[in-house]
Amino acid sequence: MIEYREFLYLAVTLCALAAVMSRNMLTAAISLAATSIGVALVLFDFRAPWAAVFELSVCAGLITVLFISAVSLLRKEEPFFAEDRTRFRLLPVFALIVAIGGWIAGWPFFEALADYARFGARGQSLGSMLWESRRMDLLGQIAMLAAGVLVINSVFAAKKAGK
Amino acid sequence: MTISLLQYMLIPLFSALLIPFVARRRGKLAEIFANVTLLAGLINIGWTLLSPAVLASGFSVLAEDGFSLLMVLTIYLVGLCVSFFSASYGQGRGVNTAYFYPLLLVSVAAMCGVVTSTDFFTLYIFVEVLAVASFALITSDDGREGVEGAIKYYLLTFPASAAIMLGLAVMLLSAGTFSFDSIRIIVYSGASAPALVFSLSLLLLGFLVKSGVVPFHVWTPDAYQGAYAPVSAFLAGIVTKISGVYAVVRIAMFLRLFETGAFRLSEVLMFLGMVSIAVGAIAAMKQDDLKRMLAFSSVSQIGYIVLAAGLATPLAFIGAVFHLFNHATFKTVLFLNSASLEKAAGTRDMTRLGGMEHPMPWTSWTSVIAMLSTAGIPPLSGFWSKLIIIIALWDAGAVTYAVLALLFSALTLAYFLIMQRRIFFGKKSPAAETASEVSPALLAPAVLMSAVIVAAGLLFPYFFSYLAETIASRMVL
Amino acid sequence: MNLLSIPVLLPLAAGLLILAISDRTRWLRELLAIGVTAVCFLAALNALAPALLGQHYQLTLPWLGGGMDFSLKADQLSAFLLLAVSFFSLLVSFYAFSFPDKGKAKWFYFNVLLTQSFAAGAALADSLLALLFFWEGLLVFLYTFIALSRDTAGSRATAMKAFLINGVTDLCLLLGIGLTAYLAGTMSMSEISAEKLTLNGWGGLAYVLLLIGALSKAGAIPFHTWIPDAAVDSSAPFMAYVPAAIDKLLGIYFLARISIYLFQLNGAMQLVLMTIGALTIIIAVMMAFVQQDYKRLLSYHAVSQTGYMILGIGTLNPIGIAGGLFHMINHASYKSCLFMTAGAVERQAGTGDLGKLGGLFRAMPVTAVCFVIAAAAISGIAPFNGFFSKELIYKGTLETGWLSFFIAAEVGSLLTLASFLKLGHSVFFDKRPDELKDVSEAPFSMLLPMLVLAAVCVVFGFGAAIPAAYLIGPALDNLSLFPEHALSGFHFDNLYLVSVIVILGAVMNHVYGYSAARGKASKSSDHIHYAPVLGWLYALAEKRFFDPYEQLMKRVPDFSALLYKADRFFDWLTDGLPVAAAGRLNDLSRRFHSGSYPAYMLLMGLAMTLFVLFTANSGGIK
Amino acid sequence: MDLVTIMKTAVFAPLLGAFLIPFAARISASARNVLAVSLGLLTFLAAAALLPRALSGQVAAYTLAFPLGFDLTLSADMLAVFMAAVSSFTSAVILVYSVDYISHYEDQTEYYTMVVLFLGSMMGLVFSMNLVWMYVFWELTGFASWRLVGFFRKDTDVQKANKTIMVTVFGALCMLAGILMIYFANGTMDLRHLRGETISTLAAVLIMAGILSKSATLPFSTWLPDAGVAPSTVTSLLHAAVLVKIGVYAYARIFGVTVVVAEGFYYGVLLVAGLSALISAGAAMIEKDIKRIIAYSTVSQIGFIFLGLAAGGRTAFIGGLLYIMMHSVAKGGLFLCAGIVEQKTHTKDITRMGGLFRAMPVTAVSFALCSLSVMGIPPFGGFFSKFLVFRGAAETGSALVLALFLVGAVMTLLYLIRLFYLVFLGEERQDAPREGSFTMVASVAFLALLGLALGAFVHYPANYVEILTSQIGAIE
Repeated sequence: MIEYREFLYLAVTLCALAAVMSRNMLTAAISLAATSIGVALVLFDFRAPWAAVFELSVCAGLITVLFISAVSLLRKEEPFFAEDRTRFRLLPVFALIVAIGGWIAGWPFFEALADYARFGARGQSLGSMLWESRRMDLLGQIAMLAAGVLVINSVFAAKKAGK
Repeated sequence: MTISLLQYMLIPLFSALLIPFVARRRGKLAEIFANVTLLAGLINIGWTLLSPAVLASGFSVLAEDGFSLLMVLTIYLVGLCVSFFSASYGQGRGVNTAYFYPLLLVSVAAMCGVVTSTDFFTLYIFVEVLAVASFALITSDDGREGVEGAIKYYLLTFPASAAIMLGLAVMLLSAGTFSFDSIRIIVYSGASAPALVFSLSLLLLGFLVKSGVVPFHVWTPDAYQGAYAPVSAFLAGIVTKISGVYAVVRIAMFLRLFETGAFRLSEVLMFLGMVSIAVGAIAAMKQDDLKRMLAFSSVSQIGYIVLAAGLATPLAFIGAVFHLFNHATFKTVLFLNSASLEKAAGTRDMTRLGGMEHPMPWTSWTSVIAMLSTAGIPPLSGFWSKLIIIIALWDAGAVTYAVLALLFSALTLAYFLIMQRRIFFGKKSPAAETASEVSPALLAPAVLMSAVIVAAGLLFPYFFSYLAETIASRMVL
Repeated sequence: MNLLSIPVLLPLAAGLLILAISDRTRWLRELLAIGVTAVCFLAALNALAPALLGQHYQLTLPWLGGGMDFSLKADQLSAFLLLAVSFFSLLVSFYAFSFPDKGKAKWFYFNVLLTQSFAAGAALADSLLALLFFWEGLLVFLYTFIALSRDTAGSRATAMKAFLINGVTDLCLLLGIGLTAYLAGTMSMSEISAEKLTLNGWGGLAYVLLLIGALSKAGAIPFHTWIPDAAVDSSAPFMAYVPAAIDKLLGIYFLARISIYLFQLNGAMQLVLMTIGALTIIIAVMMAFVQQDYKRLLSYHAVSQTGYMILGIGTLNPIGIAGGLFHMINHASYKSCLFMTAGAVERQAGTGDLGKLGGLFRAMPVTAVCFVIAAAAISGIAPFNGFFSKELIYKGTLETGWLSFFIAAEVGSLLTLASFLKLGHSVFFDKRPDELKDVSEAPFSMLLPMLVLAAVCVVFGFGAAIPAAYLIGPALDNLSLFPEHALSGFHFDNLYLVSVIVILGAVMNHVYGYSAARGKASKSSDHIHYAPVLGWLYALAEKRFFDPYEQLMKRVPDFSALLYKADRFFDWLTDGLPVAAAGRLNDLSRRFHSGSYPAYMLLMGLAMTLFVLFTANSGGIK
Repeated sequence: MDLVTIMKTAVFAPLLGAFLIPFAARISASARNVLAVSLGLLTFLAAAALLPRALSGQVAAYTLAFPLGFDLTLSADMLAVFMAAVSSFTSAVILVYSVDYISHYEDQTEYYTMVVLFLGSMMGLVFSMNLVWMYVFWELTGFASWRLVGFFRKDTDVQKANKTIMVTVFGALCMLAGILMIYFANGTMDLRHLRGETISTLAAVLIMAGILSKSATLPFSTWLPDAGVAPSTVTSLLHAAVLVKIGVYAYARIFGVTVVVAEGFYYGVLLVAGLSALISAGAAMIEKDIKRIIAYSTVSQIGFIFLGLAAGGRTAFIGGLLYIMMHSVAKGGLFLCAGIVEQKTHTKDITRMGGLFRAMPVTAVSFALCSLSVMGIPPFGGFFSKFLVFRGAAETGSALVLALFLVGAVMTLLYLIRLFYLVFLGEERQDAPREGSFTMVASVAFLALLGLALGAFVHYPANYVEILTSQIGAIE
């Protein structure tokens, strides 16, 4: 299981980096959503199903959709302008330094976390958790997705029509 | 969520997802699809509420929550009006019907979700879905204004989401649950933790922002003004009511918060309600843009609802819910008429209008009915709801508020009279010379709604017994 | 059909009928009017006869309810008055038969008949409300009478003046009757007289208000000013009928009613009444003395003579009151007669200006004789009727102990005679101007009423006992008037001597004035007219400086403007102020709704912070 | 027909029939006119049919249950029937007159609808025994008059119309507050249950604010002259003869025969009414617009009606009620005369008129007769009401009140004479206009003679009103 968890950490980090560094706002937003999903999984792993659910609902679903729609609006509104992104290129380096430092200093902490994870794994699965107690939220998520898709389509369609 | 009400949410959602596939190239089909869906829903809910068996029993056989039922009815009513209106209105305005109608349906579904949810988190989710959908709806036409309105709407209501999330977090920390029932039990047990009350106050704050209560109202005029015309009716008539006011009333109603601990919260709520009434009415007085004026009027009317919700007595809730319903009806009429006007005269700038009554008698008279109802002129519906609110205030000892609320009706009437004079009556403007009445399809929703206003006024006893039976009598634990 | 309904309803019906009669018929209207007034006169006689025996005709009909019935009652006083009213109506109808300058015959007779109807009603009314009804109803016909007698702006203005003066005082009367009825608890005068009201508090006010109504009708100062104007702007029959006869009759009748029957007066009120009487006598006669117009001169005398009646009744002793009432009927007879002579002269000579008249005795002997008799009567020369009534008044005045009023009355007499010397001299004697060469006597229809009235002056003089016994005495039967030698006919006493002195004085004055005016009789009053201080006062009076009506009418616009300002203030309060306030508030709110994001965000953030802080502090997190 | 059916006909026939008029207008203009006039006549007949029944002591009552004690209770007692008969009669006359008068204007359909609606609301108002329903009908009449004042649609007209409704609505809201105070203090809004109850002075003052605003009395008086300026004579007539009587009726109904208030309140009402009578009379003296003058005159006369109703005695109360009737007829006649004059001279400015007597004698005489009735000169009906009012005022024992009204009455004489003089006498200032059309002249002559007939046969209304006061039990 350790591989799976470490892979997860890595994926989350990468997605976060991508979100920050992406030149394309849409990609950035989608990366952010992916990050959120990853974090939700991590939280669930650490026996915090509530937090996971909310992370999933709010961050992965809602905020992403909001961002995407905002982005599409902005793009409809004005041409994307070039900006100085040099400082963003330094980010991976910065992240690497933090990761190494954390790995050295926080190993015991991660050990403890792993214990929690093992403990939590005996609890509900993410799916059953969602289904058992937050069934309505799922509907909400579906609606949210539908809205998101429609928004993007609607706004993009308008944009195309505008051109 | 009450399972029996789930259909009202699922069917439009399903329909919304279907339309882009089946009606991608045929805009007319999308319209028909949407209208049929909403009409079917409306008939269904209408039958549920008004079948002879139900009427005969004095509404006591209704198992569902009366507030939710009534709100679902309102949602469908306004939704149908707006969608029917848009069908004739949207031509030549670059509206992509294949997405417009689905978004409308999603909004309807989301609103149904809001009013049927039994837990704060779900409620919040649906509120956000609604926000997203309406955010896109605002920009439906190809004007630049819409985009601006949407951004304002988005930016200025964002703090609300933040407050609500914070509130939810604190609630989860302190109570460990989001469920209305559980929270209510906790509050009623008398052991309400200050943290729980605080979380509720944060939630309230968020919803107050969403409902556009003074001083959190600044986004409403700009958003309503900028939105695509039929959408502003939708927005003002129902969306902000459901996403903000409904939740405020719901919190006040289900939690009976103010009787137990946070009476100061109740005072704040009443105070803000009163301030809204005043500021909205005063600000509406001299606006030149019709929609902007109506937006301020909305702020003012919401004040009444919030005032009543803050009072939180059974009678006050009856008044608040009734006024919520009434407000949805008359504000829809007024906004739809503003759209008709814009279509017919090419402007909604009141300085350039005048004498529009001659070319547009139907629009004029439906506006008169709606405005009189808003101003609380009997025997229209608005009069009864305001009267109940005022009586409730008086009964509870808040005589100052009652009298102020009463007198501000005069101000409401004042600005509407000014509006009516500048647009419909008064000297014939050049715009009035060329304009002609809009098509019957555009008039139908306004006429229908006006009929509802009159009917609700005349059939007030039924309304009252419905609300008393399903809300007031079931409120007591 | 009750007898009492005849004098009220018959003229009313006839008056309306006259309006319907075609203009093409000749004499029909006139004959109808004369016939109707004659019938009424007979009815009045019929009403008087049983009254003298103590049996009163009564007519009571349900009216407003609540004790407010319509009731007529011919008691002695009312029957007496009814007789007088009918008598003068008959005479005037006859007189006007061939009088040309009376306006359209249709309207003239309409007015005469309706005035008669209402005056008869007022005379007979027992209920105060009925009295007021008829009394105030006369206003309308007063207006139409004057306004329709000549088609000039002047007559309309005078009509308005008469209407307003009487209208206002009638309102006072209305209020007074309201108060009286409230205080007495009944409207019936016979019931009130059974238990008289006193002048304490509200009673005093009520009496004063009633008094105003009565005095105004009688034409006492200061309510008299329309009469001289009407003399110029209206016809002689009107003057002979309304101001000279009907108005005096009703006014003094009502004054007697309230002062004797309805209220228990006190010394202060006595003094007030006598002062008003004396002032009226002096001021009006002073004005009369200097007039240059036949009818205008007479009209001032009509006012002046009212003073005697008020003075008489004001004495509050039986002699004085009897004198007042006697003078009332006498005055009506000789003043009507005088106005009729004025009308005759005007008709025949074409003018009433004293400066243009003269020497008409030869041309109009009958008229002149009537004039002389009536003038002697008004001047109080024995043995004509005026002498006896004035004598009673003098006696009554002396009995009160106020010598000054007696002197004032005598001075009035002196000036009255002096002015009639001037009038008679300049009209009938003096030189006849060339323009008046062809003047002939007036027609029979005009002479007859004059002769009748002159005869009345004589009969009531030599036979003063007749009216005293059958009219005045019974009318005052509750005052225990008899035996009283003053009422028993001609006799000598000290008062007779005084009157001789007065006559001498007047003659001397006239002789002096005539010589001072160098043989111009019409200017024989100039020595007083242009005397140092008097000249200035007369000039002011001619400019209507002392006319309360004119003075008040000048103030009305200012007063109204003041009220209008108040009205505008309330308009501002209900219209301007709210609009301005709303505008101000709206400007304020606009400043907040500027559309600027940072400002909005700031506001919202601030508000949210405050909200959180407030709710957190109270019932929130501790 | 039984009593309740007749009463319901009187109320609901015009109230619901008004909304049929637009549909009738779709058929033809004459169908609409016929419908409107027959509704007016039907209402009058129904009200008149109630008169003898009410006189014989029958009281119809009908209740439609509403929650919270808002029951719609209609009851035809003598006072209600009296008022209904008077106002429906005037309205019927207006409707008949309108057919000719209004025929060349736009928006006739709206006009008829509103007049009939007004009539229906008025009927509802007089018959309803529940304060809240009185308020409801009250506002409905306000709405109808708003449309009627703004009939000509010019900016100024509409502004005046807005002023009209704003002032009356503001007053009505105050009244509603007062009604609520009664509701909470006494637990009912049903006037039959409130009989003899004492209400607080504040509640009375609040209700009074509504009454004063509706009946155009100080300090809310100026909307009436303003409203009289803009529209046709007919709406002016409707206002002067019917609308302002609503307030007076409400006073009679609430304070006259139902509740008891502290002494000082009545005195205050008398003072306000007296000032109103005086100040408006002064304004009528200054104004130059013929309709404004008559409107101010109305304001002033309303003061006298209040004097009668508030003086506190039975006589005065009878006088006040009679005053309502007499004033309706006389003031109606005056307004119609003004309408003819305005139509024929094309101006409302009296300084530009003069000498019209020669040109329009019938109008002039009718005007004079109606003026005399307003002045209260016998033998016109106005005399009796004025006398009774003053007779009752004597009982108030306040010299100030008496003086105010006396001066007010004097001013009434002055301004009416001035008006008559300037318009019909005086020098002729323009080409002789012609007399008005036959129907117009006939209707003014009819009203003028009616004023006379009311004076001659005053026994009948007086008798009715007297029985009314003893049956309903007016305050002694």
